[in-house]
Amino acid sequence: MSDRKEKTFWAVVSLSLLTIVWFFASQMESMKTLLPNPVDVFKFLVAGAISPIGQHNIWGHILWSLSRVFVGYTLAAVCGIVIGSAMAWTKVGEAIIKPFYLLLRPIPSIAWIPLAILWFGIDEKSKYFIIFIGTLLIIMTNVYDGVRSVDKNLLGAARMLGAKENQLFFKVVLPSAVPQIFSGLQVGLGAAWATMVAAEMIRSSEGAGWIIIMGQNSVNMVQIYAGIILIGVVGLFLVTAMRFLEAKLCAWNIRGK
Amino acid sequence: MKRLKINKFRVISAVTLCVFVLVWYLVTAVFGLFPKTMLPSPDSVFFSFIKKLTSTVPDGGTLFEHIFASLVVALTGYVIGVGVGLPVGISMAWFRPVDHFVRPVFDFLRTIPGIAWIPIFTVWLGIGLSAKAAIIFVGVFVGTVVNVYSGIKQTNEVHIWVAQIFGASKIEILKRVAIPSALPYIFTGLRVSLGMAWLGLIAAELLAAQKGLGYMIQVARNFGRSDLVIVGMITIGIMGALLTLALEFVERRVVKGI
Amino acid sequence: MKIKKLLMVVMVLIASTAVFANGAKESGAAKVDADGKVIIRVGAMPYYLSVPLQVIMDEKLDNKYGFKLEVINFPSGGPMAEALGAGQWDIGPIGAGGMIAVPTYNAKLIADVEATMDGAWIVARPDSDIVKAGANIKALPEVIGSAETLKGKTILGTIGNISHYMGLDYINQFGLGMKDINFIHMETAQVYTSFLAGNGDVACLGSPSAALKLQKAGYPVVGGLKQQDISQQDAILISDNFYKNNYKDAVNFMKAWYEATDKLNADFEYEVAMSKKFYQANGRTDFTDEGVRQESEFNTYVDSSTAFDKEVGAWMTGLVAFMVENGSMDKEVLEAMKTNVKLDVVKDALK
Amino acid sequence: MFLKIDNINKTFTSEAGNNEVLKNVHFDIKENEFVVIFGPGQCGKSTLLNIIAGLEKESSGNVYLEDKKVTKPGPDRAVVYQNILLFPWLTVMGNVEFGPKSRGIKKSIRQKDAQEYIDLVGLNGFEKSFPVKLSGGMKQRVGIARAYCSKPKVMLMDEPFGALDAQTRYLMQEEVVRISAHEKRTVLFVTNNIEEAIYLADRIIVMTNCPSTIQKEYVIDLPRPRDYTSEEFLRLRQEISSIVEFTR
Repeated sequence: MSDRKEKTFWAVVSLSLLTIVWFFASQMESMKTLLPNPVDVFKFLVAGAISPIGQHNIWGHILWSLSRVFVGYTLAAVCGIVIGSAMAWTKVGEAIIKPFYLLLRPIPSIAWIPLAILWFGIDEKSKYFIIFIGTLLIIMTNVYDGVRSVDKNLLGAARMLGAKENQLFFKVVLPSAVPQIFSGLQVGLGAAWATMVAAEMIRSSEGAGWIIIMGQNSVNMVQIYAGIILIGVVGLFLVTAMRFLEAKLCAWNIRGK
Repeated sequence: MKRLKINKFRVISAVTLCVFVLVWYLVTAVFGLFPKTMLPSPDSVFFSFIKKLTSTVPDGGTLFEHIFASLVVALTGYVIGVGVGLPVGISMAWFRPVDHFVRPVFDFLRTIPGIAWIPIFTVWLGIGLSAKAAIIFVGVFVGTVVNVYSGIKQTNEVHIWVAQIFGASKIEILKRVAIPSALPYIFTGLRVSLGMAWLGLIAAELLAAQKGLGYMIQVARNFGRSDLVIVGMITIGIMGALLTLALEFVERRVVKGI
Repeated sequence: MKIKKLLMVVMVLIASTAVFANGAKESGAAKVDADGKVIIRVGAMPYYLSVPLQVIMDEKLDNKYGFKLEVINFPSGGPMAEALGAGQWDIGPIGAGGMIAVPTYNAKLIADVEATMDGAWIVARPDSDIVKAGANIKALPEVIGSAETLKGKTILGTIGNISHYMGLDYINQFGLGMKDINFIHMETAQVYTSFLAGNGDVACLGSPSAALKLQKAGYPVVGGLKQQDISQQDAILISDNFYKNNYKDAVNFMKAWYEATDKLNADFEYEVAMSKKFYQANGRTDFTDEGVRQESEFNTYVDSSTAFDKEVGAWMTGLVAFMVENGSMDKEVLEAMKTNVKLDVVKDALK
Repeated sequence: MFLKIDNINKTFTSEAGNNEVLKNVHFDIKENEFVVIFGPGQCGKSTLLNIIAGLEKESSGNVYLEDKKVTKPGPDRAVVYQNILLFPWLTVMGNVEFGPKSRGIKKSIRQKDAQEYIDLVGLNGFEKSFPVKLSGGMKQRVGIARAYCSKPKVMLMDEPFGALDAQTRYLMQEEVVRISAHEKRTVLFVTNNIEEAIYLADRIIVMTNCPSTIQKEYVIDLPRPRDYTSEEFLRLRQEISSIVEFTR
């Protein structure tokens, strides 16, 4: 417990130090246009928590963004694990999936926006697709590495104990790949949240990404910085929640925190 | 027997690709399930790819000019990102006070995507190469620090104790024990960050552009040229894969011993 | 082993067709709502050109003319045109983004939205030599700058929309071309932020609200659609599918549209109130009272009386011709412009 | 004959050249006999065991178990490894019941069985804990319990106590004697520790260095439990170690 207390303590110290530095920097004449005053930004956030920005207050925006991330992310996690293991475990699966994987991997999710609009229209479906495609490839990579790096001796031990070939995957390979899969889910979640801003560039009238884009449309630097802080805080929350979940589920893992 | 086996799987991959293109062709050109603008047929994509090698319609640049411009932006951001990321990652992992102060800020900034920085970097760095490279820098910096940090943290305690027994100072241990043993992780970091550099390309070119693959896709989109959009995406995919292969080639040459 | 391989290939086949099929365009006639009224999906943007939709909603003109109005909002012309290509909306007012919808997606241009339109301007920096060069073109007194002061300068704009057309027409007035200047492409909002942050010498702004703000911030207007006598006229587009299957409903819509524009042109205060209400409802937080009043002063709608005063679609055709000449679009596109301008819907609506 | 090792040869071929490991190894084992394969260093003993377990392919020769040729791993030959190889994500109970579970034995029966072997190896009360929480000795006990629980005909133990400290090693040797008295099973025990060999074995097969072949066999009929310091034990120890050429 003390480790987590210590971590939050240092987090508070360093983030408040950063805000103080930011405050003095924003007072300097030269930085006037570059940096809004942090007090205004936090005031904007507090105001946004009560009265709506556009149609929702910031909680509404966050919920909207989380709903998009949730759908896109869960789809990507399920498909990522299935396709990733098929690619890693069966030679034929690898031969079929790997060429597409190598080609799609380097393509940033924003590049999919034009096609997403044409295929899935302009509402939530295209946003789900953008987040899905961005996260799928990241999770697939970790699942592939996890399944590939299973300890061959463990397979030998399982065979020796009478496990048949078709049982091996679910009884040995998948469980031993769980830590790697989890780190993939963690990185994937961070990426899904970051991709959500790209998705909200298609057309949105709500969401954390929308706040920034609206801020930019009206060159309201305070709103832009508020949007960024919002995304950073919620993103941090998601990643830590995931790490907490991993500590719970992977208790058996030597790498446990 | 081994040689035959590899070819067999190569064949399957080739067959799958052909089947995919065939399905794509059937669905678009033959059955006409989709209007040309929604999903162009593979042959129209291929012809506009060939045409784009020389013509500058509609964005004022040939495909090679766009590839070159994108490489310049991506690699500048990559070099700076790694150059800053390595020392920060190492010091974060090795010196406790640095970890205490830098890590929380790092974790906070980590989930903020490149695009969100566009308005801020425009104001700070203008609309030239430095601003675009800064967008790439964000992704690369995160990728490098994460991998280098875990690399240094993985250093085996026993090696550290042995060095301490020989009276090595904390800095010497870092130089002669921690960093060498973290080399594989550092290289993973370099590879991951190269991917991140390329992934940040479109966001960087959203800030401002006259040439570049991201720019080409944006303009193609404005003119309803979905065939050019697909050409742009495939080029990004191929270039990204080539970049990673090139780095793996370099890595194999350099990391002989480990 | 053989079956496994076959299975894998079949799986890929199904997966890829499923992905493509999922997005298949919704073709066929428009949907009908509970009490038998046709739902017309109208594309809109939170700007002057779409304010009549607010009137239709408030005055319940859609019920009056036997259809149900569903407004689908877009941030700018580009995504709106794409969405038409993807069959996401049926009819609606659109700006320069429409130039690709008509030739590429075979959409029909049936009417113009504004009689006169201003607000798309080009601004420069107050202390720059461009402004000092003053007006040099007799026919266009409000166009400021000169060939020498503009040569080699950096111009910010969005290639593929109104700002690109306006910007290049502006330098053409001084005999300069794309090669003589440094045209940097970025999205509209980014043009605005970059210029304010001190980048670039000249900014071409397609969106009226951004242009107004820059003018108020002290940046002199050196050109614009009205100033360069290429005054913009947004147009009402109708998707090929809706035109074929729901012609009657399109006529009803235009009846409601003209009743709304008649009311807006008749009462200035009403127009200002309706504009503000429409912008607020669609999430715009950047407009001011004074800005909206100025906007209503500059612009007037084409209403039932002035429907055929000017050649319908003339401005859009001019824009496409410019793009063809500038090498951004292929020649056949001009052909499509001629055949896709249809006046029958408006004729039936105003009978 | 229960287990027949018929003229086994094994050569590992790699880019660095061929490395002959086993040369015409030939011996028979009677049912429920505790045989120790003893030899210096790390050469061939584990490979022989893996061949019998079916995890390695022999270059030539055959292995017959109850006159049936052995080709691939199976539950009739259980292996206890030096590095134990427990399934880290399964609890102690999960590991021990892994064999029967893969063979589809009903939950109630296999868990009763597993509990019996867990008690036999003295790990009662640790059923729910994960391997990462257990000590070396305890993990090895789970390895043994897991092997027994899959009801093998032959127990193959590949230097199981090689990684344990001296005290735990003596303790585990006594445990093995106690368990094999209770659970009559044919055991093939590989070790390079001379005292362990004499303490445990009904019969010791001494193997030469690389490429290893059978050097000599000793039948040990000392009464159990054997005493390391007894004069007969020390004589045997002296004799066997004299014939074995330890690589300098």
